Amino acid sequence: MGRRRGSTPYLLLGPGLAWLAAFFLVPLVLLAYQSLQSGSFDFGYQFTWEFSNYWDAITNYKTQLIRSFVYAGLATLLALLISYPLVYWIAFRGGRWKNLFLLAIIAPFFVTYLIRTLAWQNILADQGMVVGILRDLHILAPDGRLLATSTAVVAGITYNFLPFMALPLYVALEQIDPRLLEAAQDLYASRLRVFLRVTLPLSLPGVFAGTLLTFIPAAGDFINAQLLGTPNQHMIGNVIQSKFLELIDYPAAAALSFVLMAFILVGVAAYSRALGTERLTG
Amino acid sequence: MTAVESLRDETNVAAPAQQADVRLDGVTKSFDDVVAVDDLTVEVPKGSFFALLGPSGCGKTTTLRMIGGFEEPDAGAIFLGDRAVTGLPPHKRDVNTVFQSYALFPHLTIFENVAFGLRRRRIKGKQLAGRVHEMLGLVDLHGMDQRKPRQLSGGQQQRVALARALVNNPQVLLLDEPLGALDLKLRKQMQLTLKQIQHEIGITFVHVTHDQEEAMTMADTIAVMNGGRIEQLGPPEDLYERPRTSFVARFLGASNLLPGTVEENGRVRLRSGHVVEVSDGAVERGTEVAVGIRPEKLRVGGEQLANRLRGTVAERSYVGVATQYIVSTADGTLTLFVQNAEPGAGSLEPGADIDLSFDPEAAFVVDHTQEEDT
Amino acid sequence: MTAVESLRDETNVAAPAQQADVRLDGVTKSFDDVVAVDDLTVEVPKGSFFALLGPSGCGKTTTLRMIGGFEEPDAGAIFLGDRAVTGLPPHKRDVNTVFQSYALFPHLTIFENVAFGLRRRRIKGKQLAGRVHEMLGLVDLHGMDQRKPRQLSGGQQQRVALARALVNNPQVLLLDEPLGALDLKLRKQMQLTLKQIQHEIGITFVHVTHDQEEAMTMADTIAVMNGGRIEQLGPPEDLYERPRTSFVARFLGASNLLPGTVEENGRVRLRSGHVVEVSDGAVERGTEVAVGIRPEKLRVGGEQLANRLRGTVAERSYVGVATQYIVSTADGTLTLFVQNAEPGAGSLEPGADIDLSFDPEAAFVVDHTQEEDT
Amino acid sequence: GGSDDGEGAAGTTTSSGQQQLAKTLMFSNWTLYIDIDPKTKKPGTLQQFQQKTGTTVRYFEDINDNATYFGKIQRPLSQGQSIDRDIIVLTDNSRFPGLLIDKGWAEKLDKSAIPNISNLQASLQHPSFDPNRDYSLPWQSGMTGIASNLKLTGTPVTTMDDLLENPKYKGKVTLLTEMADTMSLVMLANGDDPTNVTDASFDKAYDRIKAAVDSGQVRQFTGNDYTGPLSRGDLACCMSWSGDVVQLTQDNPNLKWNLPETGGDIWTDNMLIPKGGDAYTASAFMNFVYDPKIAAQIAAYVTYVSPVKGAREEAMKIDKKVAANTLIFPDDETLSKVKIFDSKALTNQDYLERWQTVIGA
Amino acid sequence: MSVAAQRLPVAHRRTGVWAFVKRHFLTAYAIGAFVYLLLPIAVVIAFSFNDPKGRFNYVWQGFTLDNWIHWNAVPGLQDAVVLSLEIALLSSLIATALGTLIALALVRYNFRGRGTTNLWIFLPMSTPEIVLGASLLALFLNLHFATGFATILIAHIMFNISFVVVTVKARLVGFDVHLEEAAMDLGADPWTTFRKVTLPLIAPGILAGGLLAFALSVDDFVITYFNSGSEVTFPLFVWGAARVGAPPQVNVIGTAIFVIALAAMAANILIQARRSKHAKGMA
Ligand SMILES: Nc1ncnc2c1ncn2[C@@H]1O[C@H](COP(=O)(O)OP(=O)(O)OP(=O)(O)O)[C@@H](O)[C@H]1O
Ligand SMILES: Nc1ncnc2c1ncn2[C@@H]1O[C@H](COP(=O)(O)OP(=O)(O)OP(=O)(O)O)[C@@H](O)[C@H]1O
Ligand SMILES: [Mg+2]
Ligand SMILES: [Mg+2]
Repeated sequence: MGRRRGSTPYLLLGPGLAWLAAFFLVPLVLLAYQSLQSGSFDFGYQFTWEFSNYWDAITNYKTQLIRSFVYAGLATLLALLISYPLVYWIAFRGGRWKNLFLLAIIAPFFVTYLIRTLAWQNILADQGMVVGILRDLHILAPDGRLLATSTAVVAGITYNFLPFMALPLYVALEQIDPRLLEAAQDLYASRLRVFLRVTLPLSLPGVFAGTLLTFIPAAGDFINAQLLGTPNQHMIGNVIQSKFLELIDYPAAAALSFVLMAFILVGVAAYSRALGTERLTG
Repeated sequence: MTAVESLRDETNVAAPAQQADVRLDGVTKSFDDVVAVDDLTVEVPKGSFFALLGPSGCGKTTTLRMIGGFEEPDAGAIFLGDRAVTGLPPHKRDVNTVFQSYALFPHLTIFENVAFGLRRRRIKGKQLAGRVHEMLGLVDLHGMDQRKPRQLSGGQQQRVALARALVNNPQVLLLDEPLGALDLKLRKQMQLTLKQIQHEIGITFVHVTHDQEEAMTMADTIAVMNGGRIEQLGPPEDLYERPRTSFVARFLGASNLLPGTVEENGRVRLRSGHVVEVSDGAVERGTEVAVGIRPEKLRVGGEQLANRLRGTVAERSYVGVATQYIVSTADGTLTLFVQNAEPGAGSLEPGADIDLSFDPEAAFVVDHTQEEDT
Repeated sequence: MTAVESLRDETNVAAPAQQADVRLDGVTKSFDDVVAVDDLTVEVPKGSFFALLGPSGCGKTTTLRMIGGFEEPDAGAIFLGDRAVTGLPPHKRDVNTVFQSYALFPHLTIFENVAFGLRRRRIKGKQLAGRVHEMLGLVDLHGMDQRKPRQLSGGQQQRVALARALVNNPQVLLLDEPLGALDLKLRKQMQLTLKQIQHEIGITFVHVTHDQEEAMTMADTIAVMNGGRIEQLGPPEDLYERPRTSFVARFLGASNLLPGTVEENGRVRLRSGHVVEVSDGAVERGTEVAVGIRPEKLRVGGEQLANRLRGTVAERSYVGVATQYIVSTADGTLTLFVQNAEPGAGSLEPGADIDLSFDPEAAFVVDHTQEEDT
Repeated sequence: GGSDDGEGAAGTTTSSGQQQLAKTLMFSNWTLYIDIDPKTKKPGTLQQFQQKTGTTVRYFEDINDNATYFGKIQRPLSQGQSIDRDIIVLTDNSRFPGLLIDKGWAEKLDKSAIPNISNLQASLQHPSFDPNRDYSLPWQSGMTGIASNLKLTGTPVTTMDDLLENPKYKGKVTLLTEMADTMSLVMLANGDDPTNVTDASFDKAYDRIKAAVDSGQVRQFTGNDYTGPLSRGDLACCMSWSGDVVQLTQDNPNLKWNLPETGGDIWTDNMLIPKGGDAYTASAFMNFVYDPKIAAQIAAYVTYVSPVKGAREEAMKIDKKVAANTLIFPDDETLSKVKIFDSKALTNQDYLERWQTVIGA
Repeated sequence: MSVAAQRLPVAHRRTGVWAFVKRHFLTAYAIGAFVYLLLPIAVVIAFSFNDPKGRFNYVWQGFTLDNWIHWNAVPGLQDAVVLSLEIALLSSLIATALGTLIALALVRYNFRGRGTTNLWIFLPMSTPEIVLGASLLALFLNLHFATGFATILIAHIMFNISFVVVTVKARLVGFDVHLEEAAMDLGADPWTTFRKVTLPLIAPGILAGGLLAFALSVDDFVITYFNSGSEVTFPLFVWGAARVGAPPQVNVIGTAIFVIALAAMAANILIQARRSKHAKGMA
């Protein structure tokens, strides 16, 4: 890990962090300033250290906050379960086509979100084949549906954030030395054991990165809930959206954003401690 | 997996697996253009210590890897006991390997590395810790059990690899240069440990080593490989005293090979015209051969022995136990060692004339044509 | 990087770097709790062949890594030539290393691996290819230049590592067990190659090896390390003939150490009460010492020598060149080798009584207390 | 103001007091919301305007949501900065056209330059956010009514009661996200007046909608993303906009649109001149598109309701089928049944917040 | 090989169905997963051949090639796509460069504020898009910085960096430092070492990061919308068009990008394969 000190690390960080400082930190400060304002759009906002904005944000939108984290958590878990075997296959069986498969994973992003979702709506339509089968299998009630349900929202998030899980996972899996897997097998580890005791631990950095890249943006997502959910599935992102655009209540929107960020950061810190990858990921 | 199922059945009919030994039957393995192992057939009796010797790149590791189940032979079959294991995954073979590249688990402590195999067999708690620490003791790694592999020196890592395999008392232990990174003292110590374990538990060892003394002192049987094939196989003394090919002769310790023609049984006329007696006479008259004689079997002066050679000292160098002389004769340059303990061992200056003699018993004959192939 | 700047200046004032040799001055390095190298001070004369011997984990690699610039010493200074290089990054040191773990570039072909250093020096085209292929020839790796490292056997990889370092003709070459994975024959061949290169280009070699014969035959100076310190340093013969500590005595080949007390100069009374003569008498009367004698210096029977011992044969084993006897005497068990070429070498059965004798000249005295620390 | 290259921006007054047209007119509109000349693949109307006046129109399709677009332009406007537009188009079922005017971020029209204003449909002449059309003129209009998929409903659904309470359609119904659209229809169904909202009438409608949501009768609140599910048959019936259904029926004849018996809502996309825009040139352009010929040409292409009287007759000459379509050229009887939602209600923060909670955000 | 051929059948004769399934389970799964991933694309492709009479491309009406022949019939669509691709390429390239450097610093060096930096990296990801986009716009306005191509690019780079950093870090952890030491030992300065050894070995990580960045950029709506000035990217166009319909050309373009990208990648792979074979041939 960290070896030579001196100016080098700062030189490396320099350009990137400068960029973030200029185009993320500064706006963030404006945002913070806004989050402490009071007043209304019609009569203008004044800066009054209005901490109550934060309090309101937390108290009034507990449900949406919790819902966001639950949905994001579920989606992250699903994404992990779905993509791990896939990228495992790519990493160890992909041969020279590895990169092609990687590209295929992000390919859905080439047609924009709306089109993707329209396509899904087509596939999962109440009258569609999928739903039909599920109904025949009595997984769905005869009048049951997939669209406009929590299932749909979580599924939508899962699908749309899958690449953010898959690619980091791949990155970590791809550099595992196969000789270690051989050694494990030599020591009587069944395929499952090899996976649990060697492959998985060695891929933890990837799991760590993947889960964060999925969970964090997912927690702030609003579009899936809007297009695939009913009013009862709306997440904190939708609230912020409507506060900002429809109600033009900028302080509230800003305060909510900071609340969300705070929760996420705390989560990240705790998570990395728990997973012990702080050490790993440096 | 294909074979696995079928094997399950087989094992039912097969004899109990205890009497396991290793048998390779016409095994061949090539990597794209390279033929690493070439129609290899060999049998390792149960509980024996089998050493695999051979030049770098001759296919030793590949052979072990096939026995361990990490490579599928292109052709031929491998048996553990009476059981054909071709296609059986490594974890289903009661075989452990000390890998040439160690392959220690970087994310696990030394303790967990060694404990790995035991845990797979549901050994837990005190018993586990006991065996692991005992084994770490045997390889002189007390108190390092909480370190990670990268915090160990090369030799220490190698010993962890050794411990990790030994601790499981498998039926067959495959060692790919398990002691290569250890100093002489430690190596001797480990050799003893291995021998003990073998006697106590009767493990079958297949041992790849570059240290000929190691092979000589430890092995019941030595196989000398060359280019994916076995060149000669037998007990250490035989290989050393009676190499059947010049390759083996040269490979096991320095050899002086004097080209000549078989005159009549027991007699060989060297290039210089000088005739020497040799003990094994089963070579046909007129064949081109080489007479081989080990450096330490050449005596200085000494009329007491049947065969004599004349030459002049070309070089002299000191090698601890003995002094080494390079002597040039009409039949080529010879190497000989003189024990320093002998009176006037190091006395001969380069340039001095020297009389050499050797016992027909000490000489051996190999086919001269093979000389090239090394 | 800070240190680099200051060094730039230094170099200007410093003498031309040609007369490079390696000097370590009170260098210490510890990893958290482990002291790997402990206040080490040693000087390697330019163009000399310096061998570093020592038990596994004694700090050899760490020492090399500090010379190479991969580890910063916690204390002390390192000089290449007259130039203090502490803090100088590796690529600014005209030193090349053969890593114990090879560290070949997995993504580059063998050719590119070897060419790496040359390319950094802007050597191109024919010249580059020429030198690379020449070097691959020297290490017997013709025609493998387009393979990737993982497609090579262990020994082949090691040779690539060797070639990769050698091809650059650096001022100082650090070799961390460069021949450990090679068979005797190839190892000897490589040893010669190294020696040649050293003579031709006058490179300074710092050579870590576990093969004592290798150290003995190749090195001008040998340093025996133990627990991060240098135990004894000197020319091979000295270390072998006159080890100063029992550790060195034991470490360099088997030694028989007989505990006793100094009677008067030149005489030592062993535990059994038996008195033996020894040549070096500079030990004070009454001190507890051990009399050391190399196995091959013990003669069977032979009234011709001053010191005699009685014992019975406990074990006999065959080690190619000679027969090894373990003999138990009143003063402990002794090991001795008898050349098989000698008349009746292997004749003594276990249990038989045996008379041993040795020349005072052949014996040495080490402080007995140190016996424990091994 | 004016074009971004700054030249000939604001209409300048010559010595004679005669006003001059700017060289370029910056026009922001919704995507695919103007007629396209099949030959040049460029907006025909704009080309004709250029040929006629020499003013090139730089046309931006950068509006795709009222709220979002307002969120984007409000900051420069509030800082007194120009947004480099002479005309923008905002919908009056949202609060934003009103907001723009109240905030004084809109330029007055130069009515002297718009004689054709007389062609404006009567029903659209006095919206409460701009009673005298001093700041805004309709671009296109649309009616909010009920669309049914006859496959599922059999007969057209004609009452909000069916929509909100009929269990037959449970979970197969969507309402519109825009408060104005949904509220006005429900209020009409309640017998209240959407053009003049009272707390009482709002509460009544609000409770009724909330009940429908909680019972699961209402599946979603949508923008025009009801179109997919509707035409695929996931929805039995839903609140929808006339213009969409015009398009949908071409692919799916089972779709039927009609105003609720209790009456519907008409919304209008209004052309406005943001502060710093060139009022004179903008007005001249508005006048141009209020020529029935041009209006007909646009309406025939975008198939929304044209606010221009006489456009229908002109359309006859272009495309009889279109002209006959009462969804594009509604008859006066239809027009009499549609109302414009009370804009005061649209700016009532309390109403808005409650609305946002009922639609889920 | 001929020898191998002889005994292969033996192996196969013993192959049970279950064994077969067991062996190919993972592959089967992978195929399944790809189907799941690409199913919507399939629909999109299918509907790019649809022939709707209205402006909504929802229900299958019949097969036609017109949409492909008149792929740029929809005004503004072509420009939007070109703009999107330009932005996506540039932003992912720059963000990947900056992000990789940060990752290197974070994994390889101990310096004051390392822990904080590590956490800070996650902030941009956790900031809701709307507020991020809006406050960035505010910044540009206060600087009187005309919004347009440049501002979109700036924004995209900004939110891409973090994703790259996290991805590349996952690769750098567990990188064998000895290889860099070896390079330095052979006289390579840090930069050369990076170029010749580190870079090739962490390339998969960088590629993955770049792909993520590209995906994010090419698909972003909210942040872009606020800072796009009068520029219209592909997502903006589609969202706008959605109000009055979804022209099949949108599917055509989507399909085209998808196909071209994959084809290019495949070609690249094949070329490399041929090169290496050629190299072997010479040896
Ligand atoms: N990174 C590290 N962290 C902690 N301890 C270390 C580390 N590297 C080496 N050591 C310890 O330092 C001591 C010296 O290590 P070094 O590699 O120099 O030994 P060595 O002489 O090369 O041994 P060998 O002959 O087995 O290679 C060993 O005890 C080792 O356990
Ligand atoms: N993966 C591979 N691809 C191509 N050739 C290989 C591969 N692995 C081994 N070889 C070649 O097969 C031959 C035998 O390799 P192997 O590792 O068995 O040799 P070895 O006897 O173990 O040598 P060493 O003593 O140096 O370890 C070598 O020539 C090697 O180059
Ligand atoms: Mg090997
Ligand atoms: Mg070492």
